[in-house]
Amino acid sequence: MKRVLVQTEDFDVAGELATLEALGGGGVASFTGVVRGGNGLAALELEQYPAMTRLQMERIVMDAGERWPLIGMTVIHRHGYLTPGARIVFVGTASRHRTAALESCAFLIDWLKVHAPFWKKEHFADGNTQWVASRSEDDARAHGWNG
Amino acid sequence: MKRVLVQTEDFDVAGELATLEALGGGGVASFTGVVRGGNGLAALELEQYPAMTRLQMERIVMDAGERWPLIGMTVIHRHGYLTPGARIVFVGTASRHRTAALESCAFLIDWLKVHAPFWKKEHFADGNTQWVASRSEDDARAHGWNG
Amino acid sequence: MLSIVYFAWVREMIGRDGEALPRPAPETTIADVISALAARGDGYAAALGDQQRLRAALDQHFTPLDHAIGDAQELALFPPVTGG
Amino acid sequence: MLSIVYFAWVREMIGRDGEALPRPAPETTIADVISALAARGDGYAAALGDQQRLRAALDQHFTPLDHAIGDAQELALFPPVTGG
Repeated sequence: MKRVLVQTEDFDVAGELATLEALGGGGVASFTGVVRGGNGLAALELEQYPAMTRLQMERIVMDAGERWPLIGMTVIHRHGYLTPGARIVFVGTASRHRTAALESCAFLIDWLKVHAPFWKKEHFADGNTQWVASRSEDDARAHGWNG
Repeated sequence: MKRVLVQTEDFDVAGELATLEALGGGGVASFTGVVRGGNGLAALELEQYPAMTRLQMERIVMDAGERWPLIGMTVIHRHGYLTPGARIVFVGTASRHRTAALESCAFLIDWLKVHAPFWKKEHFADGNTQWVASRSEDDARAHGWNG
Repeated sequence: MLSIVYFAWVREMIGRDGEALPRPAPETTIADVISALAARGDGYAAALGDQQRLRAALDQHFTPLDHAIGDAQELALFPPVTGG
Repeated sequence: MLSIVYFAWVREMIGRDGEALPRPAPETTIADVISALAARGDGYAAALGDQQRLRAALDQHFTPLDHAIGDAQELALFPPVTGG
């Protein structure tokens, strides 16, 4: 099962995990990214490249499916305006092997960080805005999977 | 937040994850182990060493808290008779750093496999039973964290 | 024509989502296209003057700036991605 | 007295959850205790005859079989764990 969604609305983590559990593999790993508050952040805006986003996420999911023996993968990425505490991204993987589930989950979120065409802009309560800079450690982690 | 539970009843994955998300760290990783069916398995019995189980799980959680900058850890392990599809174990971790959340989640489940006093017995539909043998690869994975 | 699309602060500095350019020769590199656009000055110069800060996709595939555009239909210019 | 508790197939083969032994000298090792129990024959011999298959905990801490029991109150004998 491969499930890739790009959407503005929130998603149902329990439902997504239940679907993965029901595949019968025995091991389900997940990662959920949430907007962190603090520093006067009012909202995080996520811009995407619509023609490319879903396509690129499906490529990443296909990559993971070739690297690990997975029976289910779910990747959901939101775009638009998200307030602190809101979920941004969900990655869930199911496998008969817990190591495959855990590693592929880490791979998928690392890979999304550097290979999915999204850009984050911080909107602060005082009206200021700032595009989030990419982090070289994200690049390094993603490239680590090439070894 | 450290939450360690040993219980016969099922748990609410969505509620556990929501609690971890609400800590505000930004990254929540989880692993859920489910009873795999097939081969005529009717039930999996989990025996524990009651005086030691919770103590040992708390030691493991403390270990993880010393290795990674975590703001929340939840570990739930069921015992008793579980049918195929039932959840056995849940590990959830929250951190400001997605790598810390993902790695500590993998550590906790690897560590539980070899350091928590539970024993699995398979009950088959034909009346046969069999104690599950420990796997040397689990030992190897758990010891890998000592490096 | 070659369709150009801009994202994030590249889009904001240029002040538009994209535009169509007369089709360059196939051997023209992405870097050449960027340089020609940056030469327009103002927002273009600000957004596209420092190519180290830019990434590109040709027909929805990430592509290094020194690659030729070939027969691509769409060139996207943007900062390094920050999703996930 | 030293309280002994058994788990999993060790418990099943011996046919009881545990028992109390007259307190051995502190320098007695876990392996010594296991050997003495196995010498009872029958289920004890079957469960405890091959020490390679056994693990132990002293007062709820995993402990190698060659360690002395010291002043421990509870010795647990069981196969390698298989939880998680």
